[in-house]
Amino acid sequence: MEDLSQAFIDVAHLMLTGMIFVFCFLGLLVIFIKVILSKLAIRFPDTTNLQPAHSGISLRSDDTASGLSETATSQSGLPGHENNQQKNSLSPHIVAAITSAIKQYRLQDASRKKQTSKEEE
Amino acid sequence: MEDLSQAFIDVAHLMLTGMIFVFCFLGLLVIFIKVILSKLAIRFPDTTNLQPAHSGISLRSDDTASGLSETATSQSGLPGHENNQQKNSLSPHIVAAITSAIKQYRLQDASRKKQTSKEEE
Amino acid sequence: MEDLSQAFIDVAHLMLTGMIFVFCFLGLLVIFIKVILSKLAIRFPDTTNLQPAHSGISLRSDDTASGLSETATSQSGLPGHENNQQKNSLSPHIVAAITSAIKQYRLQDASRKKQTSKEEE
Amino acid sequence: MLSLNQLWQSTGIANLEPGQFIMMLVGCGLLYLAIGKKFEPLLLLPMGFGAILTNIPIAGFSETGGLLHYIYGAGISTGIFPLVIFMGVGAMTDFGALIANPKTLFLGAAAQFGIFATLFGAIALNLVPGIEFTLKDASAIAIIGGADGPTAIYLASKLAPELLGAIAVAAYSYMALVPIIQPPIMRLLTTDKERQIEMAQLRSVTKIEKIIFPTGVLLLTILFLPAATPLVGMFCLGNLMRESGVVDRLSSTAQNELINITTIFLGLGVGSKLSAHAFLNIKTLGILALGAVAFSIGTASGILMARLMNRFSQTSINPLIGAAGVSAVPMAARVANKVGLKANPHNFLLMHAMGPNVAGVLGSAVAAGILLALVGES
Amino acid sequence: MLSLNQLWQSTGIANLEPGQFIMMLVGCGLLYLAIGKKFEPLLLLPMGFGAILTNIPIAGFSETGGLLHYIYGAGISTGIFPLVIFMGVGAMTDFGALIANPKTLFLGAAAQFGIFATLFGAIALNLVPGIEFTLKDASAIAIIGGADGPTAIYLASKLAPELLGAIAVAAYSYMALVPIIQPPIMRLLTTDKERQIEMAQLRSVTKIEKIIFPTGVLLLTILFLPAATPLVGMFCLGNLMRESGVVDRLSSTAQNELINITTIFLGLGVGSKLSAHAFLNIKTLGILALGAVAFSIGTASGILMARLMNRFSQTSINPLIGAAGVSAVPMAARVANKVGLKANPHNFLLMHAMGPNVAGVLGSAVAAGILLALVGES
Amino acid sequence: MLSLNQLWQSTGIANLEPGQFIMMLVGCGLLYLAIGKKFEPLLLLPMGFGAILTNIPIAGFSETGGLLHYIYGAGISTGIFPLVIFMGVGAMTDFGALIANPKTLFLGAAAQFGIFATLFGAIALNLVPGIEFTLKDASAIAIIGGADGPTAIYLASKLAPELLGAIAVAAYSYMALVPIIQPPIMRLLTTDKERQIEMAQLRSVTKIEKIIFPTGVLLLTILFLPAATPLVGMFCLGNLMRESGVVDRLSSTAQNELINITTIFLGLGVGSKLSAHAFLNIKTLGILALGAVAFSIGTASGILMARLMNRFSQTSINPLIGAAGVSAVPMAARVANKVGLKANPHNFLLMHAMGPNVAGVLGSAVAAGILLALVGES
Ligand code: NA
Ligand code: NA
Ligand code: NA
Repeated sequence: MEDLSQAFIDVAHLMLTGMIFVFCFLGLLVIFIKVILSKLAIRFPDTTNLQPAHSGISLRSDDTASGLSETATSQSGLPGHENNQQKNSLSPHIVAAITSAIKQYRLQDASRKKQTSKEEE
Repeated sequence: MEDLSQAFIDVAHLMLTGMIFVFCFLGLLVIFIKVILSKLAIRFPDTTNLQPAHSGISLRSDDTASGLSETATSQSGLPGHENNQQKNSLSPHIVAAITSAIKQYRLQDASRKKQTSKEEE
Repeated sequence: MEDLSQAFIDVAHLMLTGMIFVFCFLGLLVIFIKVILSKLAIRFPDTTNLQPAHSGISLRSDDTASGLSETATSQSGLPGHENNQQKNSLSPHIVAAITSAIKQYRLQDASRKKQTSKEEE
Repeated sequence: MLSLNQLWQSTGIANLEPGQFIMMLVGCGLLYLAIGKKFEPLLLLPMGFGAILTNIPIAGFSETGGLLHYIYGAGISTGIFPLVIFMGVGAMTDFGALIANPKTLFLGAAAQFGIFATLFGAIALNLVPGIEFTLKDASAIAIIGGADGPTAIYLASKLAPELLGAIAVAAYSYMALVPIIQPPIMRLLTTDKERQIEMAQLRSVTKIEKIIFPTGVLLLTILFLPAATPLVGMFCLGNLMRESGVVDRLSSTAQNELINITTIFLGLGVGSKLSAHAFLNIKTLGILALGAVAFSIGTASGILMARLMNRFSQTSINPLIGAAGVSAVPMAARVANKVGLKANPHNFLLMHAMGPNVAGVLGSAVAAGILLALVGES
Repeated sequence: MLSLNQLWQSTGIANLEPGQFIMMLVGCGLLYLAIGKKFEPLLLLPMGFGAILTNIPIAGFSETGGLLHYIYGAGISTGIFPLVIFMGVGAMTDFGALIANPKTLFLGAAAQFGIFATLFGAIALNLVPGIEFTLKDASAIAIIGGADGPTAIYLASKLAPELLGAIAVAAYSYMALVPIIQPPIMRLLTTDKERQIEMAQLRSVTKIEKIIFPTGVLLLTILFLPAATPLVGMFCLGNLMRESGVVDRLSSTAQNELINITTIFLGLGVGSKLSAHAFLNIKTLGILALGAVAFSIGTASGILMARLMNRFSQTSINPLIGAAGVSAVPMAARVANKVGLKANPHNFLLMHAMGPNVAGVLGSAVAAGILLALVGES
Repeated sequence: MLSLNQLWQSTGIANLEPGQFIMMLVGCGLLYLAIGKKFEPLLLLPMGFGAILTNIPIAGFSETGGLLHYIYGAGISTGIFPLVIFMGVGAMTDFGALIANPKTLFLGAAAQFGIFATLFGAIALNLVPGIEFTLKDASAIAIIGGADGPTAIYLASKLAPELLGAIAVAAYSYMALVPIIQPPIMRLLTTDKERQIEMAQLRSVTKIEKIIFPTGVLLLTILFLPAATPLVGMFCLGNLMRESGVVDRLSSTAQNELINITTIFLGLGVGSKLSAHAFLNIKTLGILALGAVAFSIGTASGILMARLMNRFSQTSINPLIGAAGVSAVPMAARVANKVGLKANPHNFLLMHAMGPNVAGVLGSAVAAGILLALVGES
């Protein structure tokens, strides 16, 4: 029992220390963002078009695309970043265009297949 | 010689035991399929469209496509399965078609860019 | 000091040996290419269309495409190369269809963007 | 017929112990949750399968020379697998929402109260006969409240390896249950009016901010809590690879192939800790109960913090996004969005909830570091 | 000119032993088979290359500190590489054809007679002076008849590591030779009329069946043959990842990157066992001969079983598909299809042959388990 | 308030040593070069990050049980990581330009003079008080002149592990600086007229040549320099996988996922060698200076060799392509192309420069083998 009450005291200490530390630490991060990052944002604004930015969800398609399209060998034996421009030129609106093209194609294809299978019968 | 004949007897045992076991084991699987799986198939029929199914050859393109298109982070730090529907409606043929279409487009685009840059000079 | 002059002599040896060796080795490679490879090239000419060939930069798109489209399981549990034909046979008219779809869309898109940007101004 | 007897002696039927059988059922249960209920399938499927494999008699998967023995030894007892996965998570995380609204960091901080409060609960369970949790055990259990799988596995492997199986099961199960656990608490602790609060559009965040952010996080962790740097460091490395834009190849691999390969083996390795001996005792029930408590307290404290902040903040804060502070990315943010939409059809909280959501990841990594620093040594 | 002499002493010419030279030629031969003849190139190319590397004097690839030494020790002597590959094979395998026509499991069972009959042959070869095969050796050799690469490598690494190189060479070579070995046997054992038999269209198989199937296979293996669970278990894990539909990321990685990476290192590691000492002796000739015997007997017994079943079955069975029971997926099924088409241009057997084909994979994994259980311990 | 004091004792502030702080700044500097200047980011980013992590007090990244300790031990001190990367580089390399114009091999040979001349410099630095370079150290440093990352790391890990960090930093930094270092030397050593020389179109190269080439290279290396076979062998394996056309799956994986995964860990592992103790001394300055010398001498000797060959060759050779002989693929070839274009707008040297460029890779691997053979043993 004595041990247990000692343990409770230890845990209380731990909880207090922990929560204070977590708040201080993340509070420092708030200050870091508000003081340093916001200044950096002003000094080095994005030169390219604005990004949609505030999403916690990763859109990997670009990364993947680059992973598939990078081609050159480099000193470290790894492709560099030469075709970034090309990569970026595959914009979402082209993707959208293709998507609709696919839909159209699928409709055509489906009807053609139906015809074919009927003919085979 | 004696050793060898003992070895032959051992091997005969092994062969008999082995073949009986293999037949029993795979026979149990036959029963498992006929009794349990077929009942499951009736109780839980596929709600989606019928799959072509009986092929021992793996069509990986779907999997790969999903691997490329899944995007959200999850608790385990791994994308979830939200866009399954979208995935299933995109057949490998079409993906391949688009890929090459994009390549062509890029080639055109690149040559056009070259022209443009020459004109700029 | 004595040690150091000994070290310099060692290094001089090393340099001489090394450079001679490197030249001899790569020289042997030159002979290998000129004598053996060139004969092989004549005896086994490429049956397929000529490759653009002389690039030190890797064009991986082919590899990747095949990596994505190979499908069959094999004894080693790895897809083989059986459906190359199918892969290559990706019909040009689908590609053409999508290409033109993209072109059309881009035209539309371009004009729409012009309008939008004018309106924004 | 020597060999027939020998063969019988080598069947599972002749060797299966009841505990092993029950643990296989547990493994099947995990597979059912993964496949039938889509509960965190990426980890629960290999974990459930690992639980089955490790309990097979004779096969010796988790004994010297066994596959799971190698996997566990190489990847989990060393901490490598959870750290590599955390790097991948970092490469998938976009801190934009957090940088645009840094106040939400406090929500992520408040939600960690779920962790520290659970420490109490774990020690209190020592009053139950048959349960004996040391301070290390209690810390490893409490981290379930962090709602972050790799962090929980990492800490458990360091502080209480014999509880790792139960802790991982609890952590991933409750993360999958977030859409069921959180909404009632959210409704209980907020008024309908509060749930209707719409939040101002977030400012756009520049590339330089996103690049410097992970470096800053790492710097602060180095200065104040080096014990958290394995987790925070690998997370920041992944995020820096992502945001720097110069190593897309590596970032893509970290988010895909590398994390996938590691996840398969991590799941199998964690599953190998689901032996009858380690799992079938009253401690596991205690861990499951404490996990639920931890999640609920974390959710509640996040919401209450958000209410408090809403009272004193110039811009209005919808208290629902406080619940996302437990992490469980991105499920908790989605839940906040859904509950918000129900109260007000024009109320899109998803992006706003991503701030506390990713703050919660940092928060629980920091909490894990504190526990390592203060409890790990003793 | 000390260093010139030193340099000469460190050339290969000054150190190359005849055995090493011959083994390099063997390695080149494997490369030729892989590249020129497209014989199982995915394994034979790295294996042939590994054979060359391991025989390089001075370089010490397979000595302590050498690359192949690490690869072999980490991946092959532990059994990890073949098991990971088997998981990938499971993720590539569709059991639909088998579930639609479960009778074909008996064809996969019958074809395993090739394995057990070869045991006899291996022991009989002890009559040849210079050959001494223990029961373990014989078992490791006999598994070549299973026509399944990872299974053969796994079993050989457990029962007869010093024969691993020759066994792997034989297994993969004969698998590549299936289109040459099988057709004569097929024509010998079937009448033209039998070869013309058309089979009824297979029923469609539901998703639930495909999900439950691997679990059921694992369950039966656990109950009756735990020794086979490393192979069967990893195979079923791969298949469950595939069919469950909830972990497509992991399934895709198991089928692609993970299996590719493992294959490169498996090939190199197996090749490292092709040393002159281990390969250049009469045993290797025996192994090659026995492998051919095993394949032929397996093919024959599969066909004869199919003839038998055709006689008693209500629906007609083309005996050709019995030959696919040796596994060698999917080549054996293709061969059956081709021979069938030759006899009857409307006879498409491919899908029907996939049933015994994948049954053969299970069958040889089970046979491997039996050999491990009965011979491995002794 | 025991725990507060304990917490303070576990902060970085209370434990950070000045040397660690400076090394973190060095790590940040590497990150800046990687991200801000795009200096070889694929290696310098993880390396810089590793440098920061390894210098964190208390966290113990590079001590027993630490992440970087495992990474270094498993991948770098064994030589596995650089060799796997070299295999990937081989799979990315097209020897077409070299086979079409084999003379350019001599340019790749000449440029290795940068390596051997630097040996002198390294030994000469022993005259500077505080610097003591053994012959092994000198060799590991001189290989920086090979302008090939994996080769430098491999050799340094074998000959001078404690200098590995500085050598890797120097090697990758100077490779990134090729566009700045080389042009002045090129202009200094060539006349404007020479730079204007146009070269004849290269002949087309057949598939068979490309397949046999890596095998021939390996064969010659086996015969004359087995010590170079780890590097050359893995490179040729990659190239053979690429050119054979029968294992595209493996080739693609070697070029992508496998090399990416390995690069992340290689970078971290090399970074872990950037400790204050090993880096913050005058030796590092010496290494940086010697690296610049090595690059410059290599460039110069390549150019001078090309001028010499141009005088005696029937077909004209533009001396600029000699500079590409240092390797640094493909940057050095691009630089040659760019300088050539400046002198003559119709002068496209890129393809011609790829010949010496890939010859330089072979040349430095051979040079590394010589150093291993002659210095490694002593
Ligand atoms: Na959290
Ligand atoms: Na088989
Ligand atoms: Na070089």
